[in-house]
Amino acid sequence: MSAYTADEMMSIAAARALGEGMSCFVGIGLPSTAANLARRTHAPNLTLIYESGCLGAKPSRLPLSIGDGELADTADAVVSVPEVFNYWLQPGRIDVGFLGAAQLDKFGNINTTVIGSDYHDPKVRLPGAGGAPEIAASCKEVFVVLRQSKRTFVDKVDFVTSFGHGTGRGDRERLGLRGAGPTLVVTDLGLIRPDPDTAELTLTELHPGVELDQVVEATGWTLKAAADLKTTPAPTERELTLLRELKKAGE
Amino acid sequence: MSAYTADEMMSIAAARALGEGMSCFVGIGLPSTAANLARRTHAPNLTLIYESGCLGAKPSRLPLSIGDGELADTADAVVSVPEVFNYWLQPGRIDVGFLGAAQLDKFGNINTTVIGSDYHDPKVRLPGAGGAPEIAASCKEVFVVLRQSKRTFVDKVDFVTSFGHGTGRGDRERLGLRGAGPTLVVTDLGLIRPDPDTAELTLTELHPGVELDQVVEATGWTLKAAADLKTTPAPTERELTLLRELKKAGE
Amino acid sequence: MARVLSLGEAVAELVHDGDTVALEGFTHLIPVAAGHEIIRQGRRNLTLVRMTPDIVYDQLIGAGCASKLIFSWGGNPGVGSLHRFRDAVQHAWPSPLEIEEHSHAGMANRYVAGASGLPFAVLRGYTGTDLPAQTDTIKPITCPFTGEQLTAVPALNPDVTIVHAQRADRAGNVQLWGIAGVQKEAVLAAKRSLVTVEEIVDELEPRPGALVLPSWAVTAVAEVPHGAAPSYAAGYYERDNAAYQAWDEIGRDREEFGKWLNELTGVKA
Amino acid sequence: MARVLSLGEAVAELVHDGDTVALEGFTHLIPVAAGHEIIRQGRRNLTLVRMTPDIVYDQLIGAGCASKLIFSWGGNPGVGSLHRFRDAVQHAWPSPLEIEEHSHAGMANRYVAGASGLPFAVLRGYTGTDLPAQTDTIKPITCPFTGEQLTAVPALNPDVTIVHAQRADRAGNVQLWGIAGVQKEAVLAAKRSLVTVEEIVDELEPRPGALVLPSWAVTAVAEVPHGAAPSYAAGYYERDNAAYQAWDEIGRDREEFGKWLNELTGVKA
Repeated sequence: MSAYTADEMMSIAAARALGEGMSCFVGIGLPSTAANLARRTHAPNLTLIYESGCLGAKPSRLPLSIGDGELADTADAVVSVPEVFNYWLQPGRIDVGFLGAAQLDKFGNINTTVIGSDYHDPKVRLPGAGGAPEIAASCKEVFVVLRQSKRTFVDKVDFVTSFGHGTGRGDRERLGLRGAGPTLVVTDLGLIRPDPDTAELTLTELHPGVELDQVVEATGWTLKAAADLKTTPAPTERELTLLRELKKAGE
Repeated sequence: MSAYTADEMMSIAAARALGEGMSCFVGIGLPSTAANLARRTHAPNLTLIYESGCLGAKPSRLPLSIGDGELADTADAVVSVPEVFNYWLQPGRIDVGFLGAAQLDKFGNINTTVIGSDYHDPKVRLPGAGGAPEIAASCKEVFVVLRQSKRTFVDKVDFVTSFGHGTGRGDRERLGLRGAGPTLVVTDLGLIRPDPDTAELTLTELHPGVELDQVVEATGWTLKAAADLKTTPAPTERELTLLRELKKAGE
Repeated sequence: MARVLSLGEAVAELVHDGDTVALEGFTHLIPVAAGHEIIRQGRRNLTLVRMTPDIVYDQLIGAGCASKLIFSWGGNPGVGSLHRFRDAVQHAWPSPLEIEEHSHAGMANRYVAGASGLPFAVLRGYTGTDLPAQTDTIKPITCPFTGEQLTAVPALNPDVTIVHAQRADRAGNVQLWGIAGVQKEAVLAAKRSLVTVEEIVDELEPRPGALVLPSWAVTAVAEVPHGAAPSYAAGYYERDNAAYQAWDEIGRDREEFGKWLNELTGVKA
Repeated sequence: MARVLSLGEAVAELVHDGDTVALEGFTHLIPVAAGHEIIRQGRRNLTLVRMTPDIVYDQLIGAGCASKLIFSWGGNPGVGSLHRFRDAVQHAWPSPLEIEEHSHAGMANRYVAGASGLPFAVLRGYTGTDLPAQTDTIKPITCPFTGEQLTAVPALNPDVTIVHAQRADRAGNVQLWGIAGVQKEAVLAAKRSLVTVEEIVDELEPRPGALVLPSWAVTAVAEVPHGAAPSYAAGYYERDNAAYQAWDEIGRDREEFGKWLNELTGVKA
């Protein structure tokens, strides 16, 4: 088997999570890489929806932004931005919302707004919400993909840009949110899922060669591991080849 | 001068009321005839908007319905029905709403719903509102065109499908309606306008050869005439020729 | 993904007695053949929804398929009245017809709310008219920012929406051009949907003014050439104005209508 | 009807100090040349509005044109942060920048309300997030039919909206294709509007996926070839990704930015 990087393992694990025939609202960056890899491997009929209004985009190279011409040229339909949010996202038609994050907390809440405790005097001003709050609210479930570190995996996000599981299981139902929220977090170290009872993010799979201690160390809360902690299958040759072709074509 | 019918005089008088460069939300039937005649005579740049979503339609023949293919084929843009009502009519972008009616009352209120006092057991069930209530509410002003008779010009409509001036001047402002409401009624006998003070519909012009008594007789309330009652100029040869060509092409 | 079915299969599977059914179309692309199939299959107690019920709704009502009509303009465009509709409202023949009456702006926004997964829509509508007094589906609503009073209408979410379009590909993606009315919203607002099309093609060639409904937003597609006649399908055939005029004679008379109905359903008189 | 003006004339006439100005574009068709003209003409105290402020907004902010930003995602797409925006928010340089922050769904619906002549829009949005606590432009609203609680946002009605499109005809009708973002809504929501176009042509040939903004809905049209660069105009030129990357270096440093600004405005250093 070829050598591969932790980032490659992350993209491949994220791609594998997307089922054939599903529809996926795709954020740019890591989510877009994973979704496009899934279309090239096990899920050729995965429907990609971009917030620029491209429904069923089939890009031949990785888009640099959510509004690349390639997305419009290959889409089944291009609709306005109000339409993609109101007619397509909001009613809960889309199976998976695939998001990145700057900070993610123990209950899957996402911050992409500010680092620091004072919104008006932030340590770092981040880009903001974009489509994420409503993607996180309205898709049937949400996958998050980001590199794991104490800086990004925090006990409590500085700002809730997109609601995950709030303070624990039951919060989404109490707020009337229809989607299941984050059901999977894919990192460069493993797979993390909300505990069925508490919704606390819990390590369920380690990527090959990664130690449990290493993941706990890269997490800003005391990360629990599932009793039956598994190991992610290593990337196949085919997955690696297709991922590398995809990334090369996107450069 | 050629002989002409009262209906022809009505269509021509209605067409003349539409100013060059205006935009007009056109109901089917008499309003559509008048608007299309205006485009062929003094107002080539009159913008016609049909509720089927055709913006800037330039039909070469009279459409039979508001959704004729000819309207779409010649339009500057064809938009959805929600868009034509929400983005184009509702904000008050359109200068004139041009409506027909089954009943019209002393204050320009329109009925196209039921004849008879009991909505649930009507004497005659009419087609209903269509686009008229919001056309009457949102256009900068409203013209009504219909043949005059005691049956159609009533003291009080059996059902207010589209609001004119309610019970008199000031009612529109009290309800927060933005457009000026009906400012002109064109009939086969003359032109009728709301009194500046009371908003009661008042005869301001007789068509050539029509006597005042005749109009009063054809009205279900005691129709007042303006102090300076005028006579409509008779149709010109050009107007008649163009109207007849238009109607012939529409058959 | 949309399944490709025959019209008979699709109506049998998707339209049930008691359903709320919208057959939408705005002069253009009216799903007439599907309406006739509903009559043939003898559905009952339908709540029919359409902005502009025209002769196919007159036929459904006359055939006794409907117990309620939600609408904003019921007429024979360019001709006059719908006599079966009138007969049902004025004389409860062949059975009583409850009505829920709106304006076009209200109906369009009810579909928009339905398509958007919202329980209601807001518009400037109905002010000063007698319509709100006749229904509990028109209510005032206050802007939380300006205090201004506007009008709210509840979402329409039909059990099934049926529309007609020009084309679909074999995967069930639907392409429609020309006057599109409120068809997209009606399909997206519905729990199930059927699109009848003039033809099923290998590939949907892009064309000006065309919209595409992706296969995954549609339940079933049925190839029904001429399925919108006597209305029209831009690029395929013109409106048969004579048929609309002829309907006036048939619809006006219960006996004439009975003969028409027997012919449609294959019953010998 | 839209008047055909030069870019300089149009900006001078339509954009005033203190105005609320939306230069919309969604990766595609960003009206960059118009933004640069606003900088050259030295406008001040603008409230800038855009869903996705990118490098041209970074430049306007760095040049001191803006006192407030209404937005939902501010970044350099595919590259990283907007350093002039960050510098204004974190260090009030060159002047303080007030922010009014929303999500994309919220901003899109605010434009829709503005285009529709409504004071507010309703959506399922912001629930559970920290965004409502930071603004008085997000409020709860209750469905008058179901009692369900949803979210209201106020309409956006810019004093002037500027967008870029591929073509206009000599009468000022505008044709735009490819990703259309929220541009139609932004134009219709505004009191005045300017559309810069790649070219003015004799006739707008219909094409797949194109929308037309009628001349009577637009205040002015200006022919500005390459007016969206370094973003792209489908059918005319590609996105200059290198320019977006190069901006990261320039925007990161106040001095580098100053040099860039002097070059744009023709000031000798």
